[in-house]
Amino acid sequence: MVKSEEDLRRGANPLSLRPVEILDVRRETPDVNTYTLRLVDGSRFRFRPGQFNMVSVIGIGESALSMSSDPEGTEALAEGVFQHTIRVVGNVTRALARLRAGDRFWIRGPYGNGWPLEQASGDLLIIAGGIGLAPLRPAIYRRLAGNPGRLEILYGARTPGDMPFRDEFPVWQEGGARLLLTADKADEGAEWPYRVGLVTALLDEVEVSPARGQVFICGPEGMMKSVVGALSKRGWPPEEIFVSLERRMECGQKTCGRCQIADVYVCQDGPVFSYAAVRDLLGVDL
Amino acid sequence: MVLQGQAGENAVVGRDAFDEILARLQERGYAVYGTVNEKGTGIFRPLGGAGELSLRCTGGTLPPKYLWYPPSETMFTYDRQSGALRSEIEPVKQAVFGIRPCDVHALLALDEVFLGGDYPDPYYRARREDLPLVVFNCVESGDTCFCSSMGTGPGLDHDYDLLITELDRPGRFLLEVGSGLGGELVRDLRAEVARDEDYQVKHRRLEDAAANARTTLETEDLPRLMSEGHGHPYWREISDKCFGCANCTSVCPTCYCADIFDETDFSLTETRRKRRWSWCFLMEFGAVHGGNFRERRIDRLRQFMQHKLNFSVGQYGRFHCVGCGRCIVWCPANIDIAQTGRTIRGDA
Amino acid sequence: MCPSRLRVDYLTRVEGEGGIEIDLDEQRQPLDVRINIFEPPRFFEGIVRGRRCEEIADVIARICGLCPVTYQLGTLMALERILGVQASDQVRLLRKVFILSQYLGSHCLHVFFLALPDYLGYNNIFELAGEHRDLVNRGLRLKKIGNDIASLLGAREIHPVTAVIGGFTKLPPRSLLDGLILQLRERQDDALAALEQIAALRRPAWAGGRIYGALYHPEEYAVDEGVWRTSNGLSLSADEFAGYVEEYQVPYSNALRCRLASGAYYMVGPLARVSLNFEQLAPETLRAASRLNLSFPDYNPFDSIIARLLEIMHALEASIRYLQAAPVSEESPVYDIRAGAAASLIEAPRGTLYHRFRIDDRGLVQEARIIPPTTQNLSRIEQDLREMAPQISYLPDEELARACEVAVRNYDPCISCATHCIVTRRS
Amino acid sequence: MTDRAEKPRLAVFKFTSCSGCQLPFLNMETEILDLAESIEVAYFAMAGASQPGPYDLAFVEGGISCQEDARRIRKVREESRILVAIGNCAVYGGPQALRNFLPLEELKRAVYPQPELIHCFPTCQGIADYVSVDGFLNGCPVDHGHLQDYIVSVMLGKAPEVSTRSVCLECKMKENVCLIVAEGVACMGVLTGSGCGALCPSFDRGCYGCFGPSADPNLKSFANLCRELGLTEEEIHRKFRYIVNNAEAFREEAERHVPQPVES
Ligand SMILES: Cc1cc2nc3c(=O)[nH]c(=O)nc-3n(C[C@H](O)[C@H](O)[C@H](O)COP(=O)(O)OP(=O)(O)OC[C@H]3O[C@@H](n4cnc5c(N)ncnc54)[C@H](O)[C@@H]3O)c2cc1C
Ligand code: SF4
Ligand code: SF4
Ligand code: SF4
Repeated sequence: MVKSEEDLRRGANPLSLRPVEILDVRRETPDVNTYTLRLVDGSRFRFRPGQFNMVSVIGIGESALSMSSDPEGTEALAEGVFQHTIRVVGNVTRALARLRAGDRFWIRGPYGNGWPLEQASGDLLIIAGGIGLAPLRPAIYRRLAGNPGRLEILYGARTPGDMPFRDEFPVWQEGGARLLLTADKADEGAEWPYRVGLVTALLDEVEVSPARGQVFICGPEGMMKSVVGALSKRGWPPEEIFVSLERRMECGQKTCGRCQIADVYVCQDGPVFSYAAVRDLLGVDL
Repeated sequence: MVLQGQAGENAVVGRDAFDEILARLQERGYAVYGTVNEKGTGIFRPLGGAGELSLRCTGGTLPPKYLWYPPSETMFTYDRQSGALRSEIEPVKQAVFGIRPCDVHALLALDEVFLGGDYPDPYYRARREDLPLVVFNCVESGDTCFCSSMGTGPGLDHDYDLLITELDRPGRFLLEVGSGLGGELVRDLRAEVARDEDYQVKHRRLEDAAANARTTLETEDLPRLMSEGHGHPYWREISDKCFGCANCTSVCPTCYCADIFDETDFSLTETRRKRRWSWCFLMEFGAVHGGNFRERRIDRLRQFMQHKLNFSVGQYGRFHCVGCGRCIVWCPANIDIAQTGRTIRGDA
Repeated sequence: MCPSRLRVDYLTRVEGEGGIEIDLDEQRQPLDVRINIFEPPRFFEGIVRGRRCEEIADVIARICGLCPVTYQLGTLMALERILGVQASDQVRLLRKVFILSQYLGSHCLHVFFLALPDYLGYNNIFELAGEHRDLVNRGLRLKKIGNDIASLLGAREIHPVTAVIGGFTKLPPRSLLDGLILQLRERQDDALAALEQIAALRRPAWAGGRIYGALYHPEEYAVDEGVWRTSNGLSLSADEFAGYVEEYQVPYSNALRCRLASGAYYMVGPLARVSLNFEQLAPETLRAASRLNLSFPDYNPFDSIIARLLEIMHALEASIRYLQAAPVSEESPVYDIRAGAAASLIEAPRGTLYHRFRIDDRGLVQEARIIPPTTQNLSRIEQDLREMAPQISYLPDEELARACEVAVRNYDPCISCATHCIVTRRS
Repeated sequence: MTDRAEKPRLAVFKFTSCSGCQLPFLNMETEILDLAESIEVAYFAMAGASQPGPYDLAFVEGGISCQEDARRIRKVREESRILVAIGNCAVYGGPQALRNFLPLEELKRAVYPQPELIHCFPTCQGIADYVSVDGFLNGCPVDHGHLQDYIVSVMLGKAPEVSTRSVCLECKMKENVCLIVAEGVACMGVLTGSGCGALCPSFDRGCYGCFGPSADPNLKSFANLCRELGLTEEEIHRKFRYIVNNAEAFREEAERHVPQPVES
């Protein structure tokens, strides 16, 4: 019973869960794991880059988690198989961290709008902080697969050891992406050929110009605010800056009210917003 | 005359007709709720007979919302041994006898929230789909009612199965049939033909009720003025009084926010995923990893009122305040949303 | 053998924390027996001073989580006497039911959780429940109805909130009381069966002379009205009580204790009550007792468990009668504050509970005195151990300790209740 | 969790208290026996269990009011992986903490014929004043539903959540008519954390705050309300200095109003 995305969206019970099986758990960093997953019913899980699932460990609870894999699959990832990359911060993520290959958990989704890749026909600047790289990875793969425009990735994490997907960085670079990395601090003695400091410091090295590009940003809200501020100063128009916001979510379908910021709902109107749309909101009572 | 039982029909009936309508609803398997006078206020209770109904609107404590959106409900159960999920959504047959226009508008607002988006909510739908409404128009305004300001009352002209307006003489009611089901409920009922005068009385009474409203709020341009008034000193003034108890939101007929959580029994055999009412007024509502989006009471209070008088218009194109006045009645600190609206816009 | 000190550090299965010490000489003859209570003082009589009289019942209830109702009602009854408030008949009846609910809860807890494991040879209820689930379930059902009554009348079973001067903040509707009567009837079989089963168990036969004290009322099995009588002929009103009962401290200092003015120790509680007022137990309870050849007065403290079971049966029966007789119509007592002093006596599950207050003309408490049953029993418990010890001191330490614990448990001592406790500095 | 040795070990300890917060365990009636199947009740003096530590989950009833309490709570802390304070006494010091505001020697003399034999601290405090505490369950007594939720959460491996709702919301869900609004009673439900199910207001009595202050109590506004309702400063003082008197918020608010005269 393969359903189209539309069917799923309009389906009988959008709140009902589907079991997924863990094919593999990969430890990315001390507190981040990537789960390779398959729907137990065998159907293909379709989604767009930047969308998320509500992930359940029943008895513990539910959390909003973005898909981190290329929706079209890659050489390494068979069709129908998808990934979540998850940082352990609380109940659900801790319970997930206890699971192993062969175990199951439950999802509903996909939810949210996703990155406006179709719009980003020119150059693309991707700026990520911490676990914020996970929701951007599907977009990176889609860009690498098709668009001829320039792709620059600015990525910062607490330490080099806190960066997921490190072994894929060369693959991205080979594919044509320009990768600028920075760590808040690097351990002494450790080999770290890149920058030390905040991700905003890398902005001076950016080659993509505001004239013919877009920016996708995902990271802690404080980081996003300062990045957006710096970009604006550099002449990026707010319409071309896209941020993925994080709010607490209970339902994912605009009814629990948790993710409201003024008159937008992060779960459906977002999580990706143009800065133009949320500029006023980010200032006010976040 | 004898009613044919068709939408669009009108007649004048006596209170005895209520008994018949109630009985027919009950025969059709509906649990019928109406306001019963208890402890000096009207509380929605299952009705035995129409005699229990109180005709005076007093707002009551909880709005009838709990019938289509219960304070707590099980979404599914999970058998922890077998790993089986069970979610049985049973259609619910309930009816409201004597719902007021403001509450009908609140229901329509919730319809948009739960059914209007990309993901219609099946739990809500199961209660909403078959929900006969016998509406009482308000011929008197309560002290805190401002439905006429919000455009949600005191009269209703859509979305009813039956509409009842009390006429001048006690015990005479203008009955208007709004749907096929409404028609069935009154078919063959003996009634007086409604004359022009009766309509005049109805309109005059509704106009009087609106004109006599003791609470008002000008809504012209209100969302913009509320946005501009985000930093108005009045917020500080009322949040100094506010207890943060959330009474206001808990009685609001349009509040829809919820928690979703898992509840496991003591023997760890079964987990129930539940949804229960929650409100932006609660401290726990804005809590996230490493902080709270609305730690200050002033932010929580402002979110509540801004949502009703401003944000909801951006979200749904209508005010999620229907002017029922319940939050004003039940606020132990005497905080008044209409007064706040007036103050922020500079009318007070 | 050398002289030794046997110590049960923490008495288990009593409410509160206390211990026993027995000093033995070379011949294992007991030299001294002490009950230590290391529950620190809580100064309730001190902390209610200066408070409005209306406020103190809820504070005093917190002396004991096991029988808070008797503390609340004892307090209120003393205050009502000061203020000249006469509780209505319905309030008087419902209060008796309220008190009896404490017997059900507290006695069931004692019989099934605390004592029965001793009689059937288990360490605790969890082990007991494994093999005697039926009996335990009976007990749990009986306990539950006690809690249900307390919740119905008092909103919750522990520290209920409805009892006030003159009556209740709100009375339950008649329909709920009728429902309660039906439930009480359903439990009567459980009570009878438990009594039969447990009466058939072997209990140590041991009887010494002892004085019993309890409230007595000519027309009913007294719980809150009547005079306080002893088996040696005293008959005292509440106001006279403190004149004949002396509170004292002992040099090795553990808790305040009581003795009669004559210097004699005495026992209060279910065995004392049933022994003194046997004939006034409810009819079916009496019939069951005679069918099982249970006769009273009974001077074997190990029969306390039987007295408790009889009181459980009685509580069900008597509550049904009181509930049937109680009309329920809302009332709101009015009274004026005036200065004065008065005492009250009430039969708590563990025995007689005494309250006395003096208030001033603003209604502020000037003086409070509370004598809980466990305080009254403490010396008598020690005396039991002293009398028993020579006969059982040959037992190996562990068994001796266990036997002593069982003997202490006869009294179901509630150490939290012993408000007048003094910390011993344990070596 | 089939092997007995793997069952989490539960302990219940009593300190200075009335025992009322241990009773909810025993009042769980049949559930307590189910509990014993999935958990080892290792220490619970009142129920006859007295195994030595370590314990996985320890519930502590009672405040700390003497040297012996202080010594014992440190030992309990060392032996327990998760330590939870249950009830007013363990969380705040309890009703007996009323003595914290009175001169100890006077109290001793008021109650004991030989006051010199009494040895205790001048105050009774919540256990967190002495040891680190992993969870707090309010109430006087604690609510058995809260206890159950806590135990279930620990067994499932999730951090237990304690709601920060007010008593008002429980009233609303019961459709009680608000005592402040309708009857002018200075009900403390607006300041008090939920958990009791709005017992007092359901029985026509103003809440007296036995579940302690809610997440963000507006004490000043409540004091103003009391004044509007005609309470004197002394009465307001006593409202905050009552069953839950030693919670910081209530303690400090009491101090803002004239203390009661202590006559002797
Ligand atoms: C659209 C979206 C996509 C996300 N994608 C990812 C992802 O790909 N990988 C990833 O690791 N994380 C992601 N997150 C964050 C993730 O949802 C939270 O970290 C997670 O919900 C915490 O769940 P928990 O049960 O482990 O923590 P909890 O035990 O629920 O919470 C621990 C703390 O976190 C708070 N919290 C709960 N939910 C959130 C939330 N959504 N945001 C912030 N704090 C929260 C709680 O209030 C509490 O203080 C995403 C969030 C959103 C909204
Ligand atoms: S905000 Fe207040 S007046 Fe408006 S609908 Fe809600 S409860 Fe009624
Ligand atoms: S955000 Fe607040 S005001 Fe709006 S629906 Fe939710 S709880 Fe009600
Ligand atoms: S209403 Fe208040 S005082 Fe009464 S039980 Fe609840 S929390 Fe305690």
